[in-house]
Amino acid sequence: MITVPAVRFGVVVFPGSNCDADARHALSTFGDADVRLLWHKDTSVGDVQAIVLPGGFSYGDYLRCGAIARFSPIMQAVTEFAEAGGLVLGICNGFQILTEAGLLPGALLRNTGLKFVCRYVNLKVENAATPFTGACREGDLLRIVVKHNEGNYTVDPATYTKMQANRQIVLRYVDARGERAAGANPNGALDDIAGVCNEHGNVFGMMPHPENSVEAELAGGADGGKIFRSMIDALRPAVPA
Amino acid sequence: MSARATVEAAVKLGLTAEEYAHIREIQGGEPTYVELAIYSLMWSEHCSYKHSRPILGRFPTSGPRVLQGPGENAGIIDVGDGWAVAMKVESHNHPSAVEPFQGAATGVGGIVRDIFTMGARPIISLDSLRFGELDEPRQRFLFDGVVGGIGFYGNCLGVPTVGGEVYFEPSYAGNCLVNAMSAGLLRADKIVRAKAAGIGNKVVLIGSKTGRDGIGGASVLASQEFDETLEEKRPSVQVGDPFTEKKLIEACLEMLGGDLVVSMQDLGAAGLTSSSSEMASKGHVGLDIHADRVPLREADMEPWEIMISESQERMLAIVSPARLSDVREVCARWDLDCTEIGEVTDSKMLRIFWHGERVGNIPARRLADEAPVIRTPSFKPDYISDKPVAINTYERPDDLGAVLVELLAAPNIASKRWAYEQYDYIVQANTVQIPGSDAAVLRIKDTSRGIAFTIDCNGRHCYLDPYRGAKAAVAEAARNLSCAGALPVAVTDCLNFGNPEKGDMYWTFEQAVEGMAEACEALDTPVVSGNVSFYNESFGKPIYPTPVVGMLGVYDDVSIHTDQRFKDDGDVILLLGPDSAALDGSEYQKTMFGQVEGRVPDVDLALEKAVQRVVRDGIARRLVKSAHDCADGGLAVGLAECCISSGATGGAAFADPDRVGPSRARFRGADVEIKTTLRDDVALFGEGPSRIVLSVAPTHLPAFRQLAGELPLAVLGRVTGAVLRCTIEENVLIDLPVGELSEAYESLPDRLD
Amino acid sequence: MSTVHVRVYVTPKRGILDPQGVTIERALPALGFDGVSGVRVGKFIELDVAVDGGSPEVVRAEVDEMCRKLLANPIIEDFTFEVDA
Amino acid sequence: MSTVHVRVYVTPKRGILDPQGVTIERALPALGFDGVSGVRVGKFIELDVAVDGGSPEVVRAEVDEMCRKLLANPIIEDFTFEVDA
Ligand SMILES: Nc1ncnc2c1ncn2[C@@H]1O[C@H](COP(=O)(O)OP(=O)(O)O)[C@@H](O)[C@H]1O
Ligand SMILES: [Mg+2]
Repeated sequence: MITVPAVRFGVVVFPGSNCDADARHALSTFGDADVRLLWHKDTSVGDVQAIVLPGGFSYGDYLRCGAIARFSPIMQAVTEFAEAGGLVLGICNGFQILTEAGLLPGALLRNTGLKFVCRYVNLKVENAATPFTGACREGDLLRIVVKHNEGNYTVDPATYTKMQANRQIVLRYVDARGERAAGANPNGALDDIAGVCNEHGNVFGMMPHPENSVEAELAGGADGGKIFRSMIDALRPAVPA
Repeated sequence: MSARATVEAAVKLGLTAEEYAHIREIQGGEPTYVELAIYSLMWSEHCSYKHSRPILGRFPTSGPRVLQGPGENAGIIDVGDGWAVAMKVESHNHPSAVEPFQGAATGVGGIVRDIFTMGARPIISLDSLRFGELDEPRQRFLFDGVVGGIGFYGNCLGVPTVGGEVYFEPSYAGNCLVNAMSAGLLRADKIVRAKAAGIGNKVVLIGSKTGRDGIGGASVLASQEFDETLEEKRPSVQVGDPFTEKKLIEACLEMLGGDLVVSMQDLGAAGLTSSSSEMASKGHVGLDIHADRVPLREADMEPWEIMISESQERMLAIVSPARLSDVREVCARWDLDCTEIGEVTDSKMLRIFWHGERVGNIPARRLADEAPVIRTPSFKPDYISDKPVAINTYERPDDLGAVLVELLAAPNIASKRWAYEQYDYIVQANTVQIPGSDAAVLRIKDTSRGIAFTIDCNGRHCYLDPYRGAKAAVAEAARNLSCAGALPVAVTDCLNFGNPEKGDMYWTFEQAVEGMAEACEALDTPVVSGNVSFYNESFGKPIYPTPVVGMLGVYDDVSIHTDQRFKDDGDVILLLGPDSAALDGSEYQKTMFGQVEGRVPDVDLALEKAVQRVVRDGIARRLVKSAHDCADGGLAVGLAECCISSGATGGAAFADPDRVGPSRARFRGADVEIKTTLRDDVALFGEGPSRIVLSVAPTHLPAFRQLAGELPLAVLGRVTGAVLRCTIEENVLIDLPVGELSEAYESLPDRLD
Repeated sequence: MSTVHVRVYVTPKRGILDPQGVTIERALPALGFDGVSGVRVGKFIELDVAVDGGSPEVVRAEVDEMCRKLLANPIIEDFTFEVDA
Repeated sequence: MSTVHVRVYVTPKRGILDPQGVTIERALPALGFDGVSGVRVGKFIELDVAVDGGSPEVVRAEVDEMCRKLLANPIIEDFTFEVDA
């Protein structure tokens, strides 16, 4: 029997992260993933194969979400890891940190409703050819919870044009039929954008929380598991037939 | 320290002349000002429970699962497999009335500290809120601010807020109620108690710097004419810093888990004073506190201010000298201030020092545990009636369908989605049942077990009859848990009342405690923690007596739970419980007739217990597919809620009506026929205890009937279509699409713009 | 109809905890900025008010009321404002 | 060691949606304030910087860098600042 080694994930813990344990727990439900926590004061990411920047309120979201966290020592290492092609997933606050750090284009503004919003959204997979969505088909719907105050994605028009051409819009908020619709977008994000990747496709940020959506018996359902499945599959050496 | 601690000064601090004499006697002469300030806080109603202590003794507080009853920061219940749950509810009414956002936020912060102080990781919060009517802009402002503050704090902490309740009644207009409940999970053999021990051990203050926040929040220091700098010394509103609290949770649990500290206590009301004197008193030791070592936010603070400041996000730890450097290391890692401010002594005295000079010296036990007790002579208020209102006093409305729509849209019944969608109810990956059903359900990771929570009180019923109303609150809380399939096991309570110095008010308090105590005894749910909030009055008018009941339920196997949603066409709808419902005290009486009067029904505790057992057994044997407590709005509203919440997509996991897309088509309707001896409108909208609407697959009906035995059980009809139709004696009284009902039920936001 | 430009400065009241300020100040040295103290974070609000022939005093009074009622929370915040000439 | 007081004004960039400004502007008429337009909500940050014998230019350069790197996000915000004499 040939055993394929588990994929090594690092989950970064910033002061104020509060979905770090959830991300670790979610990954631990996959038999072929190993997880370790990376401390924000660390200067190296070690030998991990993928990094998750978790949700939460790093530094209380004070000043701007992600603004202080992005200066953490670990972020220098994460940047180098990303530039070398490593997979980096930013969830919610992690997404905000990635935009603040310049690893993803755009920025996340206050929700148009000016309120924190926790609810289920339907997400359409717009691009299934990324390492984060490979386990999905294009047009698939994922039902996952969002919970944030600042998820209103914005980017300048010139960059947006390039992003579209480059298929960097990976997830959009849609209705239960998979259609773009008023009311489907919980935060006012530009063109219903819920998740984007960088030009090379190895850095991905999304506002909804896949780590709260890996176990069917819980309220969060299991649709989010596809994001982690995709990452694991992308990193596992092909199993010999 | 210019001021003298005279009897005049004492009275200004809220003490009575007798109390002052008592203090002189304990101190052997005139106290110092620091001592007087400390006594005034510790002997305030809020800290000493002087009006409530003798009455609270009535509660049952022990049982096979109780690991810690009242008297610590939180009560603790054994939930199996070596796991335990710490739980507590607390009021933050007055701060929220002043500044709703920060008041509510710091209320959450305080209750969460009570939980992790015990060594438990906070895993859930619930909120019980009461305001005046929403047509007043001030009440909308309060509601908006309070919900925003609860979300702001809890969301940042990463503690899910998974349940609560909100009521709007004129009696709360001048005095809103904001009760925050929290619970945490810990190993049963790792309970930490707030007891100082080990002569020579160090007293360490961890967390935020100390400012003038809420000085005298628990007494009347604010109105003290101290000197000409009064303006600058005015107490500040407490501002919450959830980021610091999140770091405190992690650092404290790390220190407690690693046995780095001997014990721990949070700084709540009366700040350093109460935490240090309680720790000393519990441990039968003394504490020396060097007030000048406390890190300050404002440099010019005086020792008495430092001792009673209520600055948030601070913890006091007792640490052995050998562990001090480890404790410092953990705090440094979490960027938290950590300051050694004193030491444990064998003197049994709380001694306060200021740059080496002793400025206070008080016997800890007498200060913390021997505050005077007051029992107000009580009498029954005139308004209480022992006769139900004659039914023909109220004319039956013609269109009962329209009544149902109006009741569903009434703020007390309408969906509170607007509020709970501002709360992260899913963080920590334990949430099995989100808000919107009878109880919040969580799993316990790495076990098959689960726990359920609810928080309940019908203040209107308690107003009409505090004994019956309080009893009903316990029964309803237990019923909510049973409807979710959980076994109710323990209570935490928050008793919100008016001025206890008034005899009629005191009577309502005594009655409520008696009612709660009887129900808790009968239902085997001991009271393990709680809080009393008196003086909830404005312009001499008290709130409704509001004894809020927070309850914990347990599952051996959490996969055996259910919710209120009708699931499948053809399922049989049943009403378990008596055909008795009252108009008095109902939402129907208030909304349609503008009255709150009469006599509310009494709970038959034996029947209640039996009904709940049958529902739980039915769920455990997988006979019951949905169960819902018939409470506010009566049977018709209960049925409508089962239909409305069926509009979910996906499996049980998604108990969340999708407001986008075509999923409304999936609403389940119901066709029911009610056999009753009551007038038809009362049968539909009257309220009474011990009644549960449930659904079973037709093939399971005989088995369920057998389970119910002699208990009243009525077959009402079937789950079918997308319309709710209710018939009584061949008159179709309600015949409305569930979509329309849902619209009314979801209309709360329309009232908030 | 002509308008005047107004700048409103909202600051945390003296003595009131400013968690944002405290957190930023704590973080700055690690980001390479030393010697910074007394950080306080408030709001800066700009708006245009129609004058409609009203005197400057009228506009100032209106802005003052607006600050009290909506733009600042007088329980925990102070404010000042400037009205362009 | 002496310090200088610095006031930083961070404003939403032109063309960037300012949900808070929009909401305030919409709320004003209901409160009886008409004729208010162009509401933009930004931040007002005050701090003290140690001068350490550095020239005013040095301090200005340092504050400028702090704003660029941390206090404002250039994608969505502009900033200006004043250094007390
Ligand atoms: N303030 C609140 N916070 C969170 N959840 C709430 C709040 N108010 C109501 N809910 C949720 O809405 C649902 C219905 O509330 P309620 O009608 O009071 O329930 P019940 O009558 O079953 O006690 C419950 O799931 C409850 O937890
Ligand atoms: Mg209710």
